[in-house]
Amino acid sequence: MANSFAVSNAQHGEISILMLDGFLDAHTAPDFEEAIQKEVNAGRTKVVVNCEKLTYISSAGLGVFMTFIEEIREAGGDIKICGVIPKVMQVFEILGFHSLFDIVGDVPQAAAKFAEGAEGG
Amino acid sequence: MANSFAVSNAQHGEISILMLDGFLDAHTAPDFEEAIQKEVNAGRTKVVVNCEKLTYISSAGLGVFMTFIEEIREAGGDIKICGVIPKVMQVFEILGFHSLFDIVGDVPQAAAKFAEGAEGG
Amino acid sequence: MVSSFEKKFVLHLPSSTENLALIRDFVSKIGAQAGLEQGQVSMIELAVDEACANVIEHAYGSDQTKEVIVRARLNEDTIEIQVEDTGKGFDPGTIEQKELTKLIAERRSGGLGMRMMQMVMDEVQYSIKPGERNELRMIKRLKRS
Amino acid sequence: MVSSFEKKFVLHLPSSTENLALIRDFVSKIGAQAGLEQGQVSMIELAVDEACANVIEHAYGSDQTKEVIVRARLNEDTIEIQVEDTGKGFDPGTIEQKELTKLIAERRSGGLGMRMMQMVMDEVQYSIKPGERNELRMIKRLKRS
Ligand SMILES: Nc1ncnc2c1ncn2[C@@H]1O[C@H](COP(=O)(O)OP(=O)(O)O)[C@@H](O)[C@H]1O
Ligand SMILES: Nc1ncnc2c1ncn2[C@@H]1O[C@H](COP(=O)(O)OP(=O)(O)O)[C@@H](O)[C@H]1O
Repeated sequence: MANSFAVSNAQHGEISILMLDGFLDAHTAPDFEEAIQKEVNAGRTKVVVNCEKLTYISSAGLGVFMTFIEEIREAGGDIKICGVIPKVMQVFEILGFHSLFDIVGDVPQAAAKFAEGAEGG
Repeated sequence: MANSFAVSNAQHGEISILMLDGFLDAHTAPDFEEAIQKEVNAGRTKVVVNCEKLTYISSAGLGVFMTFIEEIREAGGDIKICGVIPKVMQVFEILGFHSLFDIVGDVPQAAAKFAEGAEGG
Repeated sequence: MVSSFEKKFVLHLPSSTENLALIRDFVSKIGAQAGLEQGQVSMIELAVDEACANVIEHAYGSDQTKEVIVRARLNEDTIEIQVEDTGKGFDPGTIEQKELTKLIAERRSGGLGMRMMQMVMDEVQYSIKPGERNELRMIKRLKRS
Repeated sequence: MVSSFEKKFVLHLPSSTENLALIRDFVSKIGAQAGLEQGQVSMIELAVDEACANVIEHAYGSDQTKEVIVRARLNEDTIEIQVEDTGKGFDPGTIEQKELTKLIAERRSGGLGMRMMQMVMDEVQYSIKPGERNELRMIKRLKRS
Protein backbone atom coordinates (compact mmCIF):
# COMPACT_ATOMS: atom_id res chain seq x y z
CA MET A 1 0.00 0.00 0.00
CA ALA A 2 1.00 3.56 -0.69
CA ASN A 3 2.15 4.58 2.76
CA SER A 4 4.46 1.69 3.31
CA PHE A 5 8.01 2.56 4.20
CA ALA A 6 11.01 0.59 5.36
CA VAL A 7 14.55 1.47 6.37
CA SER A 8 17.26 -1.16 6.49
CA ASN A 9 20.82 -0.97 7.68
CA ALA A 10 24.08 -2.38 6.32
CA GLN A 11 27.58 -1.82 7.67
CA HIS A 12 30.51 -1.52 5.20
CA GLY A 13 33.62 -1.02 7.29
CA GLU A 14 33.09 2.19 9.17
CA ILE A 15 30.37 3.36 6.79
CA SER A 16 26.71 2.84 7.70
CA ILE A 17 24.36 2.45 4.78
CA LEU A 18 20.71 3.18 5.41
CA MET A 19 18.46 2.01 2.59
CA LEU A 20 15.11 3.80 2.37
CA ASP A 21 12.24 2.08 0.61
CA GLY A 22 8.81 3.51 -0.14
CA PHE A 23 7.07 6.64 1.09
CA LEU A 24 8.74 8.98 3.57
CA ASP A 25 6.12 11.33 5.03
CA ALA A 26 5.01 12.61 8.45
CA HIS A 27 3.73 9.12 9.22
CA THR A 28 6.93 7.25 8.43
CA ALA A 29 9.59 9.88 9.22
CA PRO A 30 9.86 8.67 12.87
CA ASP A 31 11.14 5.29 11.60
CA PHE A 32 13.89 7.01 9.63
CA GLU A 33 14.70 9.27 12.56
CA GLU A 34 15.08 6.27 14.83
CA ALA A 35 17.41 4.56 12.37
CA ILE A 36 19.75 7.57 12.13
CA GLN A 37 19.59 8.11 15.88
CA LYS A 38 20.85 4.55 16.38
CA GLU A 39 23.90 5.22 14.22
CA VAL A 40 24.65 8.46 16.05
CA ASN A 41 24.23 6.80 19.43
CA ALA A 42 26.69 4.10 18.39
CA GLY A 43 29.18 6.74 17.28
CA ARG A 44 28.84 5.73 13.62
CA THR A 45 28.79 9.09 11.88
CA LYS A 46 29.76 8.12 8.33
CA VAL A 47 26.26 7.60 7.04
CA VAL A 48 25.16 6.92 3.49
CA VAL A 49 21.43 7.22 2.86
CA ASN A 50 20.56 5.18 -0.22
CA CYS A 51 17.39 6.60 -1.76
CA GLU A 52 17.23 4.28 -4.80
CA LYS A 53 13.91 2.83 -3.65
CA LEU A 54 12.55 5.99 -2.08
CA THR A 55 9.54 6.97 -4.17
CA TYR A 56 8.22 9.91 -2.17
CA ILE A 57 9.48 12.44 0.35
CA SER A 58 7.75 15.33 2.11
CA SER A 59 9.21 18.00 4.38
CA ALA A 60 8.85 15.63 7.34
CA GLY A 61 11.45 13.39 5.67
CA LEU A 62 13.73 16.31 4.81
CA GLY A 63 13.43 17.38 8.44
CA VAL A 64 15.13 14.18 9.58
CA PHE A 65 18.22 14.98 7.51
CA MET A 66 18.23 18.50 8.95
CA THR A 67 17.96 17.43 12.57
CA PHE A 68 21.08 15.29 12.41
CA ILE A 69 23.41 16.85 9.88
CA GLU A 70 25.03 19.40 12.21
CA GLU A 71 25.66 16.92 15.03
CA ILE A 72 27.07 14.36 12.63
CA ARG A 73 29.38 16.86 10.90
CA GLU A 74 30.62 18.18 14.23
CA ALA A 75 31.53 14.61 15.14
CA GLY A 76 33.67 14.43 11.99
CA GLY A 77 31.16 12.46 9.94
CA ASP A 78 28.64 13.30 7.25
CA ILE A 79 25.38 12.16 5.70
CA LYS A 80 25.91 11.38 2.01
CA ILE A 81 22.71 10.97 0.02
CA CYS A 82 22.70 8.76 -3.07
CA GLY A 83 20.48 7.12 -5.68
CA VAL A 84 17.84 9.84 -5.59
CA ILE A 85 15.17 9.43 -8.30
CA PRO A 86 14.22 12.61 -10.22
CA LYS A 87 10.83 13.03 -8.54
CA VAL A 88 12.41 12.97 -5.08
CA MET A 89 15.38 15.10 -6.22
CA GLN A 90 12.93 17.80 -7.23
CA VAL A 91 11.70 17.99 -3.63
CA PHE A 92 15.29 18.24 -2.32
CA GLU A 93 15.89 21.05 -4.79
CA ILE A 94 12.74 23.03 -3.99
CA LEU A 95 14.13 23.73 -0.51
CA GLY A 96 17.77 24.04 -1.56
CA PHE A 97 18.95 20.80 0.03
CA HIS A 98 21.24 20.07 -2.91
CA SER A 99 23.51 22.91 -1.82
CA LEU A 100 23.64 21.85 1.83
CA PHE A 101 23.99 18.10 1.44
CA ASP A 102 26.39 15.94 -0.52
CA ILE A 103 24.17 14.16 -3.02
CA VAL A 104 25.90 11.61 -5.27
CA GLY A 105 24.99 8.89 -7.76
CA ASP A 106 25.36 5.62 -5.90
CA VAL A 107 26.76 3.90 -2.82
CA PRO A 108 30.32 3.41 -4.22
CA GLN A 109 30.48 7.12 -5.06
CA ALA A 110 29.28 7.97 -1.57
CA ALA A 111 31.90 5.65 -0.06
CA ALA A 112 34.58 7.24 -2.26
CA LYS A 113 33.60 10.66 -0.92
CA PHE A 114 34.20 9.45 2.62
CA ALA A 115 37.59 8.00 1.55
CA GLU A 116 38.58 11.34 -0.06
CA GLY A 117 37.57 13.20 3.05
CA ALA A 118 39.70 10.90 5.20
CA GLU A 119 42.78 11.31 2.94
CA GLY A 120 42.34 15.07 2.58
CA GLY A 121 41.87 15.61 6.31
CA MET B 1 -3.62 5.41 -13.50
CA ALA B 2 -6.06 2.98 -12.01
CA ASN B 3 -8.90 3.32 -14.45
CA SER B 4 -6.83 2.81 -17.55
CA PHE B 5 -7.96 0.07 -19.83
CA ALA B 6 -7.00 -1.04 -23.30
CA VAL B 7 -8.22 -3.73 -25.67
CA SER B 8 -6.10 -4.85 -28.60
CA ASN B 9 -6.86 -7.22 -31.41
CA ALA B 10 -4.83 -9.92 -33.17
CA GLN B 11 -5.99 -12.30 -35.88
CA HIS B 12 -4.68 -15.89 -35.86
CA GLY B 13 -6.23 -17.62 -38.86
CA GLU B 14 -9.95 -17.50 -38.26
CA ILE B 15 -9.53 -16.90 -34.54
CA SER B 16 -9.77 -13.35 -33.20
CA ILE B 17 -7.77 -12.70 -30.07
CA LEU B 18 -8.84 -9.75 -27.95
CA MET B 19 -6.29 -8.84 -25.32
CA LEU B 20 -7.67 -6.93 -22.33
CA ASP B 21 -5.31 -4.80 -20.25
CA GLY B 22 -6.11 -2.97 -17.03
CA PHE B 23 -9.40 -2.18 -15.34
CA LEU B 24 -12.72 -3.23 -16.87
CA ASP B 25 -15.55 -1.35 -15.14
CA ALA B 26 -18.64 0.65 -16.11
CA HIS B 27 -16.34 3.36 -17.47
CA THR B 28 -14.28 1.14 -19.74
CA ALA B 29 -16.79 -1.62 -20.64
CA PRO B 30 -18.01 0.33 -23.72
CA ASP B 31 -14.51 -0.01 -25.25
CA PHE B 32 -14.62 -3.78 -24.82
CA GLU B 33 -18.16 -3.91 -26.16
CA GLU B 34 -17.12 -2.00 -29.27
CA ALA B 35 -14.20 -4.38 -29.84
CA ILE B 36 -16.40 -7.50 -29.71
CA GLN B 37 -19.09 -5.81 -31.80
CA LYS B 38 -16.49 -5.23 -34.53
CA GLU B 39 -15.66 -8.94 -34.64
CA VAL B 40 -19.32 -9.91 -34.78
CA ASN B 41 -20.03 -7.37 -37.51
CA ALA B 42 -17.17 -8.79 -39.58
CA GLY B 43 -18.56 -12.31 -39.12
CA ARG B 44 -15.56 -13.37 -36.99
CA THR B 45 -17.22 -15.42 -34.26
CA LYS B 46 -14.29 -17.49 -32.97
CA VAL B 47 -13.20 -15.10 -30.29
CA VAL B 48 -10.54 -15.61 -27.62
CA VAL B 49 -10.52 -13.04 -24.84
CA ASN B 50 -7.07 -13.02 -23.28
CA CYS B 51 -7.37 -11.73 -19.68
CA GLU B 52 -3.71 -12.14 -18.70
CA LYS B 53 -3.32 -8.41 -18.14
CA LEU B 54 -6.82 -7.78 -16.87
CA THR B 55 -6.43 -6.73 -13.24
CA TYR B 56 -10.03 -5.86 -12.40
CA ILE B 57 -13.54 -6.64 -13.62
CA SER B 58 -16.95 -5.53 -12.37
CA SER B 59 -20.41 -6.63 -13.48
CA ALA B 60 -20.28 -4.07 -16.28
CA GLY B 61 -17.43 -6.07 -17.80
CA LEU B 62 -19.19 -9.40 -17.27
CA GLY B 63 -22.22 -7.88 -18.94
CA VAL B 64 -20.30 -7.49 -22.19
CA PHE B 65 -19.61 -11.23 -22.33
CA MET B 66 -23.30 -11.88 -21.63
CA THR B 67 -24.61 -9.57 -24.34
CA PHE B 68 -22.71 -11.34 -27.11
CA ILE B 69 -22.39 -14.97 -26.11
CA GLU B 70 -25.79 -16.11 -27.42
CA GLU B 71 -25.49 -14.38 -30.78
CA ILE B 72 -21.94 -15.67 -31.28
CA ARG B 73 -22.84 -19.25 -30.37
CA GLU B 74 -25.87 -19.19 -32.67
CA ALA B 75 -23.53 -18.15 -35.47
CA GLY B 76 -21.43 -21.25 -34.77
CA GLY B 77 -18.70 -19.49 -32.87
CA ASP B 78 -17.82 -19.03 -29.20
CA ILE B 79 -16.08 -16.74 -26.76
CA LYS B 80 -13.22 -18.59 -25.04
CA ILE B 81 -11.80 -16.82 -22.03
CA CYS B 82 -8.17 -17.40 -21.02
CA GLY B 83 -5.34 -16.23 -18.76
CA VAL B 84 -7.64 -15.10 -15.97
CA ILE B 85 -5.77 -14.09 -12.79
CA PRO B 86 -7.20 -15.43 -9.50
CA LYS B 87 -8.64 -12.08 -8.35
CA VAL B 88 -10.62 -11.72 -11.59
CA MET B 89 -11.55 -15.41 -11.64
CA GLN B 90 -13.19 -14.95 -8.25
CA VAL B 91 -15.53 -12.37 -9.77
CA PHE B 92 -16.42 -14.70 -12.65
CA GLU B 93 -17.17 -17.41 -10.10
CA ILE B 94 -19.33 -15.26 -7.82
CA LEU B 95 -21.93 -14.99 -10.57
CA GLY B 96 -21.46 -18.51 -11.93
CA PHE B 97 -19.77 -17.50 -15.19
CA HIS B 98 -17.38 -20.44 -14.99
CA SER B 99 -20.23 -22.81 -15.74
CA LEU B 100 -21.57 -20.80 -18.69
CA PHE B 101 -18.31 -19.85 -20.39
CA ASP B 102 -15.35 -21.86 -21.56
CA ILE B 103 -12.48 -20.59 -19.43
CA VAL B 104 -9.05 -22.07 -20.19
CA GLY B 105 -5.41 -21.47 -19.30
CA ASP B 106 -3.88 -19.68 -22.24
CA VAL B 107 -4.31 -18.70 -25.90
CA PRO B 108 -2.97 -22.01 -27.36
CA GLN B 109 -5.44 -23.95 -25.18
CA ALA B 110 -8.24 -21.68 -26.32
CA ALA B 111 -7.22 -22.19 -29.96
CA ALA B 112 -7.09 -25.96 -29.39
CA LYS B 113 -10.66 -25.84 -28.07
CA PHE B 114 -11.79 -24.21 -31.29
CA ALA B 115 -9.90 -26.86 -33.30
CA GLU B 116 -11.59 -29.68 -31.30
CA GLY B 117 -14.96 -28.08 -31.83
CA ALA B 118 -14.37 -27.92 -35.59
CA GLU B 119 -13.33 -31.59 -35.76
CA GLY B 120 -16.13 -32.75 -33.50
CA GLY B 121 -18.83 -30.78 -35.36
CA MET C 1 -3.39 -0.99 14.45
CA VAL C 2 -6.98 -1.55 15.61
CA SER C 3 -8.33 1.49 17.42
CA SER C 4 -11.16 1.50 19.87
CA PHE C 5 -13.07 4.37 18.23
CA GLU C 6 -14.98 4.31 15.00
CA LYS C 7 -13.17 5.78 12.00
CA LYS C 8 -15.30 7.70 9.54
CA PHE C 9 -14.38 8.57 5.99
CA VAL C 10 -16.52 10.45 3.48
CA LEU C 11 -15.99 11.02 -0.23
CA HIS C 12 -18.12 13.38 -2.35
CA LEU C 13 -17.56 13.38 -6.08
CA PRO C 14 -19.14 14.15 -9.45
CA SER C 15 -21.45 11.47 -10.80
CA SER C 16 -19.28 10.09 -13.57
CA THR C 17 -18.01 6.60 -14.28
CA GLU C 18 -14.52 8.06 -14.69
CA ASN C 19 -14.53 8.47 -10.90
CA LEU C 20 -15.08 4.77 -10.20
CA ALA C 21 -11.31 4.25 -10.04
CA LEU C 22 -11.01 6.96 -7.40
CA ILE C 23 -13.83 5.37 -5.41
CA ARG C 24 -12.20 1.92 -5.54
CA ASP C 25 -8.94 3.43 -4.41
CA PHE C 26 -10.61 5.17 -1.50
CA VAL C 27 -12.06 1.86 -0.33
CA SER C 28 -8.85 -0.03 -0.98
CA LYS C 29 -6.74 2.40 1.08
CA ILE C 30 -9.17 2.32 3.99
CA GLY C 31 -9.24 -1.47 3.91
CA ALA C 32 -5.47 -1.83 3.70
CA GLN C 33 -5.00 0.64 6.53
CA ALA C 34 -7.44 -1.33 8.65
CA GLY C 35 -5.28 -4.40 8.09
CA LEU C 36 -7.93 -6.34 6.17
CA GLU C 37 -7.02 -9.29 3.99
CA GLN C 38 -6.30 -8.22 0.41
CA GLY C 39 -8.95 -10.62 -0.91
CA GLN C 40 -11.60 -9.14 1.33
CA VAL C 41 -10.61 -5.59 0.40
CA SER C 42 -11.01 -6.49 -3.29
CA MET C 43 -14.52 -7.76 -2.68
CA ILE C 44 -15.59 -4.64 -0.78
CA GLU C 45 -14.09 -2.50 -3.56
CA LEU C 46 -16.18 -4.45 -6.06
CA ALA C 47 -19.42 -3.98 -4.12
CA VAL C 48 -18.84 -0.23 -3.78
CA ASP C 49 -17.99 0.04 -7.48
CA GLU C 50 -21.29 -1.71 -8.33
CA ALA C 51 -23.28 0.51 -5.98
CA CYS C 52 -21.77 3.71 -7.38
CA ALA C 53 -22.03 2.60 -11.00
CA ASN C 54 -25.77 2.07 -10.40
CA VAL C 55 -26.16 5.53 -8.88
CA ILE C 56 -24.24 7.15 -11.74
CA GLU C 57 -26.11 5.30 -14.48
CA HIS C 58 -29.57 4.72 -13.04
CA ALA C 59 -30.23 7.20 -10.23
CA TYR C 60 -28.68 10.14 -12.09
CA GLY C 61 -28.97 8.92 -15.68
CA SER C 62 -25.34 9.87 -16.31
CA ASP C 63 -25.83 13.54 -15.41
CA GLN C 64 -22.29 14.47 -14.44
CA THR C 65 -23.32 17.63 -12.61
CA LYS C 66 -24.82 15.49 -9.82
CA GLU C 67 -22.96 14.34 -6.74
CA VAL C 68 -22.36 10.85 -5.36
CA ILE C 69 -21.48 10.46 -1.68
CA VAL C 70 -19.66 7.43 -0.31
CA ARG C 71 -19.31 7.01 3.45
CA ALA C 72 -17.20 4.37 5.15
CA ARG C 73 -17.29 3.60 8.85
CA LEU C 74 -14.63 1.33 10.15
CA ASN C 75 -15.20 -0.44 13.44
CA GLU C 76 -13.44 -3.23 15.25
CA ASP C 77 -15.50 -5.93 13.54
CA THR C 78 -17.23 -4.35 10.56
CA ILE C 79 -16.88 -1.94 7.73
CA GLU C 80 -20.09 -0.16 6.85
CA ILE C 81 -20.41 1.52 3.47
CA GLN C 82 -23.15 3.97 2.63
CA VAL C 83 -23.72 5.28 -0.88
CA GLU C 84 -26.03 8.28 -1.18
CA ASP C 85 -27.70 10.06 -4.06
CA THR C 86 -30.55 12.51 -4.60
CA GLY C 87 -31.56 10.93 -7.91
CA LYS C 88 -34.69 9.28 -9.15
CA GLY C 89 -34.64 6.26 -6.86
CA PHE C 90 -36.33 2.92 -7.52
CA ASP C 91 -38.06 0.10 -5.72
CA PRO C 92 -35.42 -2.59 -5.15
CA GLY C 93 -38.17 -5.11 -4.31
CA THR C 94 -39.44 -5.02 -7.88
CA ILE C 95 -36.09 -5.89 -9.43
CA GLU C 96 -36.36 -9.47 -10.56
CA GLN C 97 -33.24 -11.57 -10.02
CA LYS C 98 -33.36 -13.64 -13.20
CA GLU C 99 -31.30 -16.74 -13.84
CA LEU C 100 -28.08 -16.03 -15.68
CA THR C 101 -29.14 -18.40 -18.48
CA LYS C 102 -32.36 -16.42 -18.95
CA LEU C 103 -30.47 -13.14 -19.15
CA ILE C 104 -28.19 -14.68 -21.73
CA ALA C 105 -31.12 -15.96 -23.77
CA GLU C 106 -32.57 -12.45 -23.72
CA ARG C 107 -29.19 -10.96 -24.65
CA ARG C 108 -29.38 -8.64 -21.67
CA SER C 109 -26.22 -7.36 -20.11
CA GLY C 110 -27.89 -5.84 -17.06
CA GLY C 111 -29.10 -7.21 -13.78
CA LEU C 112 -25.77 -8.36 -12.40
CA GLY C 113 -24.79 -5.45 -10.18
CA MET C 114 -27.25 -5.87 -7.33
CA ARG C 115 -26.62 -9.60 -7.34
CA MET C 116 -22.89 -8.96 -7.01
CA MET C 117 -23.36 -6.67 -4.00
CA GLN C 118 -25.58 -9.25 -2.33
CA MET C 119 -23.07 -12.03 -2.92
CA VAL C 120 -20.13 -10.03 -1.65
CA MET C 121 -21.44 -8.13 1.37
CA ASP C 122 -23.03 -9.48 4.55
CA GLU C 123 -25.88 -6.94 4.55
CA VAL C 124 -27.31 -4.82 1.75
CA GLN C 125 -30.17 -2.47 2.48
CA TYR C 126 -31.81 0.36 0.52
CA SER C 127 -33.66 3.37 1.89
CA ILE C 128 -35.30 5.29 -0.97
CA LYS C 129 -36.80 8.80 -1.06
CA PRO C 130 -36.76 9.68 -4.76
CA GLY C 131 -35.27 13.10 -5.54
CA GLU C 132 -34.47 13.66 -1.88
CA ARG C 133 -32.10 11.10 -0.52
CA ASN C 134 -31.58 7.52 -1.58
CA GLU C 135 -29.24 5.47 0.56
CA LEU C 136 -27.66 2.10 0.09
CA ARG C 137 -26.11 0.66 3.27
CA MET C 138 -23.80 -2.33 3.04
CA ILE C 139 -22.01 -4.07 5.87
CA LYS C 140 -19.11 -6.48 5.79
CA ARG C 141 -17.81 -8.37 8.80
CA LEU C 142 -14.05 -8.12 8.86
CA LYS C 143 -11.22 -10.60 8.62
CA ARG C 144 -7.90 -9.03 9.47
CA SER C 145 -4.62 -10.20 8.01
CA MET D 1 -11.68 15.26 -21.41
CA VAL D 2 -11.97 18.88 -20.24
CA SER D 3 -15.52 19.66 -19.15
CA SER D 4 -17.07 23.09 -19.03
CA PHE D 5 -18.41 22.77 -15.49
CA GLU D 6 -16.48 22.81 -12.26
CA LYS D 7 -15.82 19.41 -10.72
CA LYS D 8 -15.94 19.24 -6.94
CA PHE D 9 -14.48 16.52 -4.77
CA VAL D 10 -14.52 16.34 -0.98
CA LEU D 11 -12.75 13.98 1.36
CA HIS D 12 -13.42 13.79 5.13
CA LEU D 13 -11.17 11.62 7.22
CA PRO D 14 -9.80 11.01 10.71
CA SER D 15 -6.91 13.24 11.72
CA SER D 16 -4.09 10.73 11.58
CA THR D 17 -0.83 10.70 9.63
CA GLU D 18 -1.65 7.16 8.50
CA ASN D 19 -4.26 8.79 6.24
CA LEU D 20 -1.73 10.95 4.38
CA ALA D 21 -1.31 8.20 1.79
CA LEU D 22 -5.06 8.18 1.16
CA ILE D 23 -5.05 11.97 0.80
CA ARG D 24 -2.18 11.91 -1.70
CA ASP D 25 -3.98 9.24 -3.68
CA PHE D 26 -7.16 11.29 -3.76
CA VAL D 27 -5.25 14.25 -5.20
CA SER D 28 -3.27 12.09 -7.58
CA LYS D 29 -6.39 10.45 -9.04
CA ILE D 30 -8.14 13.78 -9.52
CA GLY D 31 -5.04 15.21 -11.18
CA ALA D 32 -4.57 12.24 -13.49
CA GLN D 33 -8.22 12.27 -14.44
CA ALA D 34 -7.97 15.96 -15.28
CA GLY D 35 -5.12 15.12 -17.64
CA LEU D 36 -2.49 17.06 -15.72
CA GLU D 37 1.22 16.43 -16.23
CA GLN D 38 2.52 13.79 -13.83
CA GLY D 39 5.17 16.19 -12.50
CA GLN D 40 2.57 18.79 -11.70
CA VAL D 41 0.31 16.23 -10.02
CA SER D 42 3.23 15.18 -7.80
CA MET D 43 3.80 18.74 -6.69
CA ILE D 44 0.14 19.31 -5.83
CA GLU D 45 0.13 16.01 -3.91
CA LEU D 46 3.13 17.24 -1.95
CA ALA D 47 1.50 20.57 -1.06
CA VAL D 48 -1.69 18.85 0.12
CA ASP D 49 0.34 16.34 2.16
CA GLU D 50 2.16 19.24 3.86
CA ALA D 51 -1.08 21.09 4.56
CA CYS D 52 -2.77 18.02 6.06
CA ALA D 53 0.29 16.96 8.05
CA ASN D 54 0.25 20.43 9.65
CA VAL D 55 -3.43 20.14 10.52
CA ILE D 56 -2.96 16.67 11.99
CA GLU D 57 0.12 17.59 14.03
CA HIS D 58 -0.38 21.25 14.89
CA ALA D 59 -4.07 22.15 14.62
CA TYR D 60 -5.26 18.92 16.28
CA GLY D 61 -2.13 17.95 18.23
CA SER D 62 -2.42 14.37 16.88
CA ASP D 63 -5.92 13.82 18.32
CA GLN D 64 -7.15 11.08 15.98
CA THR D 65 -10.80 11.57 16.88
CA LYS D 66 -10.80 14.89 14.98
CA GLU D 67 -11.68 15.26 11.33
CA VAL D 68 -9.70 16.74 8.43
CA ILE D 69 -11.57 17.91 5.34
CA VAL D 70 -9.92 18.21 1.94
CA ARG D 71 -11.83 19.85 -0.91
CA ALA D 72 -10.69 19.95 -4.51
CA ARG D 73 -12.30 22.05 -7.22
CA LEU D 74 -11.18 21.38 -10.72
CA ASN D 75 -11.77 24.05 -13.34
CA GLU D 76 -10.56 24.52 -16.87
CA ASP D 77 -7.44 26.41 -15.80
CA THR D 78 -6.94 25.80 -12.09
CA ILE D 79 -7.17 23.29 -9.33
CA GLU D 80 -8.15 24.76 -6.01
CA ILE D 81 -7.49 22.81 -2.84
CA GLN D 82 -9.01 23.69 0.48
CA VAL D 83 -7.97 22.02 3.74
CA GLU D 84 -10.25 22.60 6.71
CA ASP D 85 -9.99 21.92 10.41
CA THR D 86 -11.70 23.02 13.62
CA GLY D 87 -8.48 22.88 15.64
CA LYS D 88 -6.50 25.42 17.56
CA GLY D 89 -5.45 27.59 14.62
CA PHE D 90 -2.43 29.90 14.48
CA ASP D 91 -1.32 33.20 13.04
CA PRO D 92 0.56 32.36 9.85
CA GLY D 93 2.00 35.88 9.73
CA THR D 94 4.04 35.23 12.86
CA ILE D 95 5.77 32.15 11.46
CA GLU D 96 9.30 33.21 10.67
CA GLN D 97 10.73 31.75 7.48
CA LYS D 98 14.29 31.15 8.63
CA GLU D 99 17.21 30.38 6.35
CA LEU D 100 17.84 26.68 5.97
CA THR D 101 21.38 27.10 7.30
CA LYS D 102 19.99 28.73 10.46
CA LEU D 103 17.55 25.87 11.02
CA ILE D 104 20.40 23.42 10.61
CA ALA D 105 22.57 25.30 13.09
CA GLU D 106 19.68 25.18 15.57
CA ARG D 107 19.14 21.47 14.86
CA ARG D 108 15.50 22.14 14.11
CA SER D 109 13.61 19.86 11.81
CA GLY D 110 10.50 22.02 11.53
CA GLY D 111 9.60 25.03 9.49
CA LEU D 112 9.79 23.43 6.07
CA GLY D 113 6.17 22.59 5.39
CA MET D 114 4.72 26.03 4.83
CA ARG D 115 7.74 26.93 2.71
CA MET D 116 7.13 23.87 0.55
CA MET D 117 3.47 24.78 -0.04
CA GLN D 118 4.47 28.31 -1.01
CA MET D 119 7.13 27.09 -3.43
CA VAL D 120 4.85 24.56 -5.08
CA MET D 121 1.47 26.30 -5.36
CA ASP D 122 0.59 29.56 -7.11
CA GLU D 123 -1.52 30.89 -4.23
CA VAL D 124 -1.58 29.92 -0.55
CA GLN D 125 -3.97 31.67 1.78
CA TYR D 126 -5.10 30.99 5.36
CA SER D 127 -8.36 31.98 7.00
CA ILE D 128 -8.23 31.22 10.72
CA LYS D 129 -11.03 31.06 13.31
CA PRO D 130 -9.50 28.96 16.12
CA GLY D 131 -11.72 26.13 17.33
CA GLU D 132 -14.35 26.97 14.72
CA ARG D 133 -13.06 26.67 11.23
CA ASN D 134 -9.54 27.12 9.93
CA GLU D 135 -9.12 27.03 6.18
CA LEU D 136 -6.11 26.84 3.95
CA ARG D 137 -6.83 27.60 0.30
CA MET D 138 -4.23 26.78 -2.33
CA ILE D 139 -4.50 27.33 -6.06
CA LYS D 140 -2.43 25.89 -8.87
CA ARG D 141 -2.71 26.95 -12.48
CA LEU D 142 -2.83 23.88 -14.65
CA LYS D 143 -0.64 22.43 -17.34
CA ARG D 144 -2.31 19.55 -19.14
CA SER D 145 -0.41 16.68 -20.69
N1 LIG E 1 -29.23 3.28 -7.43
C1 LIG E 1 -30.21 3.01 -8.30
N2 LIG E 1 -31.09 3.97 -8.66
C2 LIG E 1 -32.08 3.70 -9.53
N3 LIG E 1 -32.28 2.49 -10.10
C3 LIG E 1 -31.45 1.48 -9.79
C4 LIG E 1 -30.36 1.68 -8.87
N4 LIG E 1 -29.71 0.52 -8.74
C5 LIG E 1 -30.34 -0.37 -9.53
N5 LIG E 1 -31.39 0.20 -10.17
C6 LIG E 1 -32.35 -0.49 -11.07
O1 LIG E 1 -32.20 -1.88 -10.88
C7 LIG E 1 -31.81 -2.53 -12.10
C8 LIG E 1 -30.87 -3.68 -11.80
O2 LIG E 1 -29.63 -3.19 -11.36
P1 LIG E 1 -28.32 -4.09 -11.44
O3 LIG E 1 -28.62 -5.42 -10.88
O4 LIG E 1 -27.23 -3.35 -10.81
O5 LIG E 1 -28.03 -4.30 -12.98
P2 LIG E 1 -27.68 -3.23 -14.11
O6 LIG E 1 -27.20 -2.00 -13.43
O7 LIG E 1 -26.62 -3.89 -14.89
O8 LIG E 1 -28.95 -3.02 -14.86
C9 LIG E 1 -31.21 -1.44 -12.96
O9 LIG E 1 -31.33 -1.71 -14.32
C10 LIG E 1 -32.05 -0.23 -12.53
O10 LIG E 1 -33.27 -0.20 -13.22
N1 LIG F 1 -2.61 24.10 10.34
C1 LIG F 1 -1.89 24.58 11.37
N2 LIG F 1 -2.47 24.75 12.58
C2 LIG F 1 -1.76 25.24 13.63
N3 LIG F 1 -0.47 25.60 13.55
C3 LIG F 1 0.18 25.45 12.37
C4 LIG F 1 -0.51 24.94 11.24
N4 LIG F 1 0.37 24.91 10.22
C5 LIG F 1 1.53 25.38 10.68
N5 LIG F 1 1.43 25.72 11.98
C6 LIG F 1 2.50 26.32 12.83
O1 LIG F 1 3.50 26.84 11.98
C7 LIG F 1 4.76 26.20 12.22
C8 LIG F 1 5.54 26.01 10.92
O2 LIG F 1 4.91 25.03 10.12
P1 LIG F 1 5.71 24.30 8.98
O3 LIG F 1 6.42 25.31 8.16
O4 LIG F 1 4.77 23.45 8.24
O5 LIG F 1 6.81 23.43 9.71
P2 LIG F 1 6.65 22.22 10.73
O6 LIG F 1 5.27 21.70 10.56
O7 LIG F 1 7.69 21.27 10.29
O8 LIG F 1 6.91 22.81 12.07
C9 LIG F 1 4.42 24.91 12.93
O9 LIG F 1 5.48 24.47 13.76
C10 LIG F 1 3.18 25.31 13.73
O10 LIG F 1 3.54 25.97 14.92
